[in-house]
Amino acid sequence: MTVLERLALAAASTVLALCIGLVVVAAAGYDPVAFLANVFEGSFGDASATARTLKFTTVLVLTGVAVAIAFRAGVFNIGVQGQFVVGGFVTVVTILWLAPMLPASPAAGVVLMVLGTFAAVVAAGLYAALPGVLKAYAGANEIITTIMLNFVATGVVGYLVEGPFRGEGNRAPNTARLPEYVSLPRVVFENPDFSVVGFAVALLVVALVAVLMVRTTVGYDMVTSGYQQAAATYSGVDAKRTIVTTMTLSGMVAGVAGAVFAIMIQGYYSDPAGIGTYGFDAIAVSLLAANNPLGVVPASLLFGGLDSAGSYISINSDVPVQLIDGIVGLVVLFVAAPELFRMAARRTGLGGEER
Amino acid sequence: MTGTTQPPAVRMEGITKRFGDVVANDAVDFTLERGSVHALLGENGSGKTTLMSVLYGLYEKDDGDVFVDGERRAFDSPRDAMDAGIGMIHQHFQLVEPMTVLQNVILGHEPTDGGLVDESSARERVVDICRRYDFDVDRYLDTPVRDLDLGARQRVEIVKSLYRGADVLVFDEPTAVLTPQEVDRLVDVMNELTAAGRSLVFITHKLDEALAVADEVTVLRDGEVIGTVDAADTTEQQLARMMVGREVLTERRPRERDPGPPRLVAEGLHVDGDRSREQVTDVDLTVHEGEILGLAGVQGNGQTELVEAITGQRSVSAGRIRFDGEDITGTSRRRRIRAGIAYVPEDRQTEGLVQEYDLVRNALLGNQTVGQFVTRRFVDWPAVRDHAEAIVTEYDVQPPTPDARAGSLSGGNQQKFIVGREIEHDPDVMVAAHPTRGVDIGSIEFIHDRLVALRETGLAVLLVSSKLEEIRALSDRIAVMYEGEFIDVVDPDDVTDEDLGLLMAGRRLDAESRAGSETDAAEDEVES
Amino acid sequence: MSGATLETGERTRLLVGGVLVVVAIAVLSTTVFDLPVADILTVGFVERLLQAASPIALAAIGGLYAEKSGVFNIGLEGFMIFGAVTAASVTFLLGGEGPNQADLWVGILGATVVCTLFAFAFAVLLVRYQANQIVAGLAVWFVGLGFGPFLAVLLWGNRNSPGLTSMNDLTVPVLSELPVVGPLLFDTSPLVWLAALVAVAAWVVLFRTKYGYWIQAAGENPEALDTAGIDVARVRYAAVVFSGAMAGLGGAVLMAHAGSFTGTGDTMVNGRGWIAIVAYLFGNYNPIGAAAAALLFGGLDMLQIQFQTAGIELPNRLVNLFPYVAVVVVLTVWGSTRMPSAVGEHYESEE
Amino acid sequence: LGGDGDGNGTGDGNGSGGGGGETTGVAIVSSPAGFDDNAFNDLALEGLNTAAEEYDIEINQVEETEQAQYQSTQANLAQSGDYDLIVLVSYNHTEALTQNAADYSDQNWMLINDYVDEPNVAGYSWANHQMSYLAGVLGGTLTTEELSGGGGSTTPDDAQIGFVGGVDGSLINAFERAYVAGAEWVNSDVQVNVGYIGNYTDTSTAADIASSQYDDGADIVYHAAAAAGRGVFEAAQENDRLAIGVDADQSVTLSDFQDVIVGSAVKYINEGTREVAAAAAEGNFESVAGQNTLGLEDEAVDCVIGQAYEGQLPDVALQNLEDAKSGITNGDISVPCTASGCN
Ligand SMILES: Nc1ncnc2c1ncn2[C@@H]1O[C@H](COP(=O)(O)OP(=O)(O)OP(=O)(O)O)[C@@H](O)[C@H]1O
Ligand SMILES: Nc1ncnc2c1ncn2[C@@H]1O[C@H](COP(=O)(O)OP(=O)(O)OP(=O)(O)O)[C@@H](O)[C@H]1O
Ligand SMILES: [Mg+2]
Ligand SMILES: [Mg+2]
Repeated sequence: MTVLERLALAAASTVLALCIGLVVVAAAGYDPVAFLANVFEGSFGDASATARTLKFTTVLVLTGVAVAIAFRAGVFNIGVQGQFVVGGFVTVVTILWLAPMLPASPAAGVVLMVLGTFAAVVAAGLYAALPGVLKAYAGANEIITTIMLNFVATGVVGYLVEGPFRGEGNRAPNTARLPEYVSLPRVVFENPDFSVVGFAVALLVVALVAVLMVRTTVGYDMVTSGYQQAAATYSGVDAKRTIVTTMTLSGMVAGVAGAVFAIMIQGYYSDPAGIGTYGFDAIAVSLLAANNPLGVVPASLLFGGLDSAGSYISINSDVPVQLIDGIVGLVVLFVAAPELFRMAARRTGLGGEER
Repeated sequence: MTGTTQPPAVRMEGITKRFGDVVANDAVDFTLERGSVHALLGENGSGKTTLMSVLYGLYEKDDGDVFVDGERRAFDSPRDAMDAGIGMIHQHFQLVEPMTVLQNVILGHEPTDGGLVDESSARERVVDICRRYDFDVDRYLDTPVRDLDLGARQRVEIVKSLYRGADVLVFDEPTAVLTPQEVDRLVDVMNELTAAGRSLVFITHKLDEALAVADEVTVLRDGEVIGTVDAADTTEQQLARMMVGREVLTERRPRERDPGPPRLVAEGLHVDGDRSREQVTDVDLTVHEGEILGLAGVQGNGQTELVEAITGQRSVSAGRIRFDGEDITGTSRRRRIRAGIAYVPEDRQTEGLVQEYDLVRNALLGNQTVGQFVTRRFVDWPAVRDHAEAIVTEYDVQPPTPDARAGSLSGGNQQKFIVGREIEHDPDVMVAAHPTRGVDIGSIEFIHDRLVALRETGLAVLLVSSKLEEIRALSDRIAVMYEGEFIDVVDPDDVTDEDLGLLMAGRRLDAESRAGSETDAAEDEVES
Repeated sequence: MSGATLETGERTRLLVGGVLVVVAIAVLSTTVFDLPVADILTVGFVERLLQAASPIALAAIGGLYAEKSGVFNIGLEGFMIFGAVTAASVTFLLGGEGPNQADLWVGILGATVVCTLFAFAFAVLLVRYQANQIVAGLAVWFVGLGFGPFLAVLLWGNRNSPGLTSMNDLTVPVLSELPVVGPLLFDTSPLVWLAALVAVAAWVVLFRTKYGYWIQAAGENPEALDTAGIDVARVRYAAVVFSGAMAGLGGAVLMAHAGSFTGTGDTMVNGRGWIAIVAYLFGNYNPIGAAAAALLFGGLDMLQIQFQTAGIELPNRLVNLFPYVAVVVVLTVWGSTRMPSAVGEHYESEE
Repeated sequence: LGGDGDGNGTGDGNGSGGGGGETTGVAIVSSPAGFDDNAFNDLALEGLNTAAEEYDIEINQVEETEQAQYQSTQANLAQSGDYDLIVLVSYNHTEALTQNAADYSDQNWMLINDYVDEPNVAGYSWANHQMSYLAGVLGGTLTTEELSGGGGSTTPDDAQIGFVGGVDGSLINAFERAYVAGAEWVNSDVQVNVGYIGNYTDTSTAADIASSQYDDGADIVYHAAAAAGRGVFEAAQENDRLAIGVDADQSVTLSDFQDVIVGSAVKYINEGTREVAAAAAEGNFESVAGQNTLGLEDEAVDCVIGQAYEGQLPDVALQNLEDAKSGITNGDISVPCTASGCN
């Protein structure tokens, strides 16, 4: 599928899902025109909406790339959500632990963020390596183990946030807040929970992963394993090690996602049961992007925009938020079926070549 | 056009089938007389499979007519074709591996009793068929297909077609994966079938088989019919000329220099197969510099496992492997590649090439650690591309562009690319498993030339093949494997084909050696 | 026995292993915490276990059929949500806030029918339009999480339904008087029986009828089925539609046992669809095995509750994770499951 | 952006408010549990609606279930300048509000269940522990009383009751500990089964836990599990036992279960939000700003008798409740835990 086709697909899916959504909106007695206007205003209507969209996009890009790495290599890491949670939690805990050892200064902030992110990368990488090892050396189906480990991560981190790691004097099950100076600078956008630096980090990770996949033998070995395991083995790739490597890399990127979420968006850590399903949404993002790290960026922008519109609509309209969740679900559903649009295009003579 | 009173079993007229720009069949005429065997010959990609797939309702033809028993028919699906009495034994078997033989045979035509599948009446019918044509399939009806070897699977396919009441049977390269003994059995089966009034189409690359079995032979080239001849009135040379437009001979290629010191040595090797059953038992093997060691044997007697052990894809349960004196028993596949052991794999589709990659990316397969293409783990794609272009040109891969997707190439062209890539790898040892399987004659000759050239430059070559003439033509020594052991190592000049056949069947030559005697080898193949 | 029941030995080992784990944990903890086993393994415990397992078993059997035919339906959770909400809606529309048992049965039936229709649309996307199965399945989950509660809001102005009615136990006279077995089998929800019946029927169909053969072939080697003259797409349609219907039924059963629909948070389905997937993988694609695995998970969950009731002080959030950890451990220790080889691959027969 | 909501009175220009410039804008942001929880989100909203009957108030109901978004949601609402009061349900908002209360110092906030030390914040907490203690007193008394008025009955010969909580964390632990203490105050031999669901939505699991406790001999089960608590009532009906509701008088809000709900531990969150909304409408937010913990003294929490059991309960139960209340208010009884949880 060409890039152009992918873009067309994303657009068509969104439009179709929105149309269905509008029908439902109208049928339920709300104003569809106002709803549609809200979708656009809420995603890119003004600087604040754009920042909100980019905030969601940043996290989705990272989790999306994490998924893409694994899927590309034929390993179904459905556990990005859990790795993301582990990463974010470890970031906060690490920074809180190290902060007293350094003088409070912006420079220390940078050091702490780097160390926190590094800890997240290690922790989430290890957490992802576990199902990798289990798959490689014990044959445990990674789809199941990673789904299970999502529950485990949420439960354990939830327990830790509630108990041992609850910030002092906190009524809510939250960790303590990160020190004031541990935050990304606000440039261009004023929003407290979005920084262009975070977005840049996400893009940097994309670039690194793209280079890794296309330019290096590690990437070649992984992608080859994904396409055809037997051929990879034939060419000297150690299948088991590659599974572990893949899962680890995927988890490491999920860890970065967790760190960015913790530092840029939240500034502390809370019960992960209430944290968005970025790791699941990432699967849709990655597949829309054909598991191509570069494609993840525009795909995330689409889903980030929808999420952002959702937030906006919940503030500025009476339409129940569940409806927006449902519409996002529909977008995902249609994105999953490009053939639907290809056939439609062919039938209406709009193009789309025979396969 | 025909003078017979009976209409032909099948008559195809002006069949045209295109895949995009490729014209796979170009106004092909083809007639299959009742009770006869009609061989279909042609180089790789000449359109044989396509033509038969049209007949079987798998492909929709772009033009032309199909007549069965004189009636004009159009099959939308294999089911239609089947109902009209046409069965096809595919090049790639259409079997469901985890299901039993019986379930596979009756799939889609299950007799039922009160809603449930009536396995006992199905069993009766299948046993009946097996008895009639003297198949051994009835002995393993309850074995899952995945536990069968290729020969047995093929017989299951045949029984399946017969069970469905096929009157016309299309065999697509049935002998490509069979041992000489199995080929003999297949020929017997075909004779039984025609004797019972069935009509057969026999696609093959092997001219002698075509002449031995067929009544008529049709040769295709580039999707067009070159001609149809009576088998009785023609020769191999003539057919070969029709196929490629020149004469081809497989003649003995004795070496021109003496072999050097041993390069690849295995001592007391024991290797387990997939189901952790020992498949290689106490094998000693030495391949010298400047020598081709041929490895003959009925498929499933441990050749695959031995080769995989040597190339580093399978671990060894006991014994040593040495390369230039160095113990490489425990080293990884990658280290062995780097050490210079090249390998043309048995299964080009799943091992030798990544189907979804273009040839550029396939050119890097196995070369991931070669300094020419990779510096500190970074791939130099332009260099890889140059390399792929060189292979494509040198080895006459069609289409002649490295940008073609590997999966879009015909089998023979895939094989040429793999052979080219492995040879260009500049190896010290070449392990070639069935390097010419499914390859057209012109390419066979080319590949043979290359292997011989490798030997002459001092490489140690281990050649595994189920084609006896190939083994005999190329090998300096022939090791025959039987039930995981080297039953004998012989000089090709000292043995006849019959001798080799006997060895492969497990008879030692010093025992009574009567060619063509009954063997019990086949009975053991099921369990492997 | 049928050769199509794959690696029978392995599967049996897996299940026996699982059951042993549960029993071992139960016995071990009762000794560690010095509690009489009888306090933990009560009749009520088994009764609840059966009820808890029924919806999971139904959804698992559905998912198993889809996957056996080569289509991975990870949208079970979504279908269960739809099943639960439509069962509640239909029951409510028929009987208002005081529906009777007949209304509830019609509700369950209605939910199954509606989910059958949804599943058909889903199957069209998957089979005809070759949708990516993982994404489409996740999408069904998202759509269910969104539109399920949305429907409730439209109907009741609230994501939770009002109290409707729950399924009455089916009491067989005389037999229900039997000790232990009586209350378990002859004084229990008819839906438990329904689930058991479905499991057995699904096993027979899959391994003893031609449709079952076709489903297996469609998932292992669709080309073989196609060349045998069976329309692979139709087989897959049937299997996917069945999976949606069963998951919907499972959701409806869940609702019928609870007596109302809860649509806040992750809804009342709350991950049971995911557990259903694990259940059939655990049961190695055998309907009976899947049902047994559902019992296992129901058992783990209820065991955990029994522990709490018995006053064993454990950090509940961690204890709740036990089934998930158990899955990982058992999968690791007792080996792997083999997916049908053509799962996720689209098949297009040349026309 | 326009004038950052300089107090009340300037809620102009935005759409519907045709009737003069007097309209008071109030936004309420849900907790992660969302509205329709039959618990504090709904109750908080109800109080605003009550206030709206009296004053010219326009309510914007914002549901946001992801805690990480509260910072931007709050900020967006504050930035819009449309609201004289923003009500934040649950302590999940605390961290975000710590930032925003200072950043938007002209905006008035109400935070339910927690407090942020800024002049523009009204923090309201309810003494969950006190009402749970009373629930414990009710349960502890009734378990040894002959009672079979409605749908359920007790076994007077043994003193055993149950508790079903939502998420096992300090918030709900406070309910549990106080409940147990209340029961033990009545009867030191009482045995209390305790179970946690792990969330606030899974009715089935709630029912299973309650059934398990009834099986074990508990007569009366008190729940603190928001929407999932309905499962406890189902189980009570199924097992012919009794239950105690939470937050609101659930024999009214879930009248189907009147027959088994002997009582409910109630807190008048709606009173609190009504009060603050009214203050906002009247322009004297200062009167409610600061930390407000509402308990028995303020008649903000209570344990009420279920609709079907009014006048049906033995006198001793009512007497014990009265004694406990006065004991708590005059300090004779010290209830474990505080409104903010246990430590
Ligand atoms: N499904 C297909 N899609 C596109 N091209 C095809 C397809 N099947 C065959 N072709 C092309 O049609 C031509 C004829 O192929 P076919 O498989 O009939 O050759 P063949 O004579 O059977 O060759 P071989 O001896 O290698 O089996 C080839 O160029 C092949 O690449
Ligand atoms: N660095 C490179 N230099 C030259 N050719 C390259 C390079 N990297 C990849 N190619 C070739 O470019 C093409 C695209 O490669 P790439 O890895 O970007 O695939 P892709 O777009 O991700 O493909 P798909 O999505 O189909 O997997 C292939 O033909 C590959 O062989
Ligand atoms: Mg062919
Ligand atoms: Mg009692």
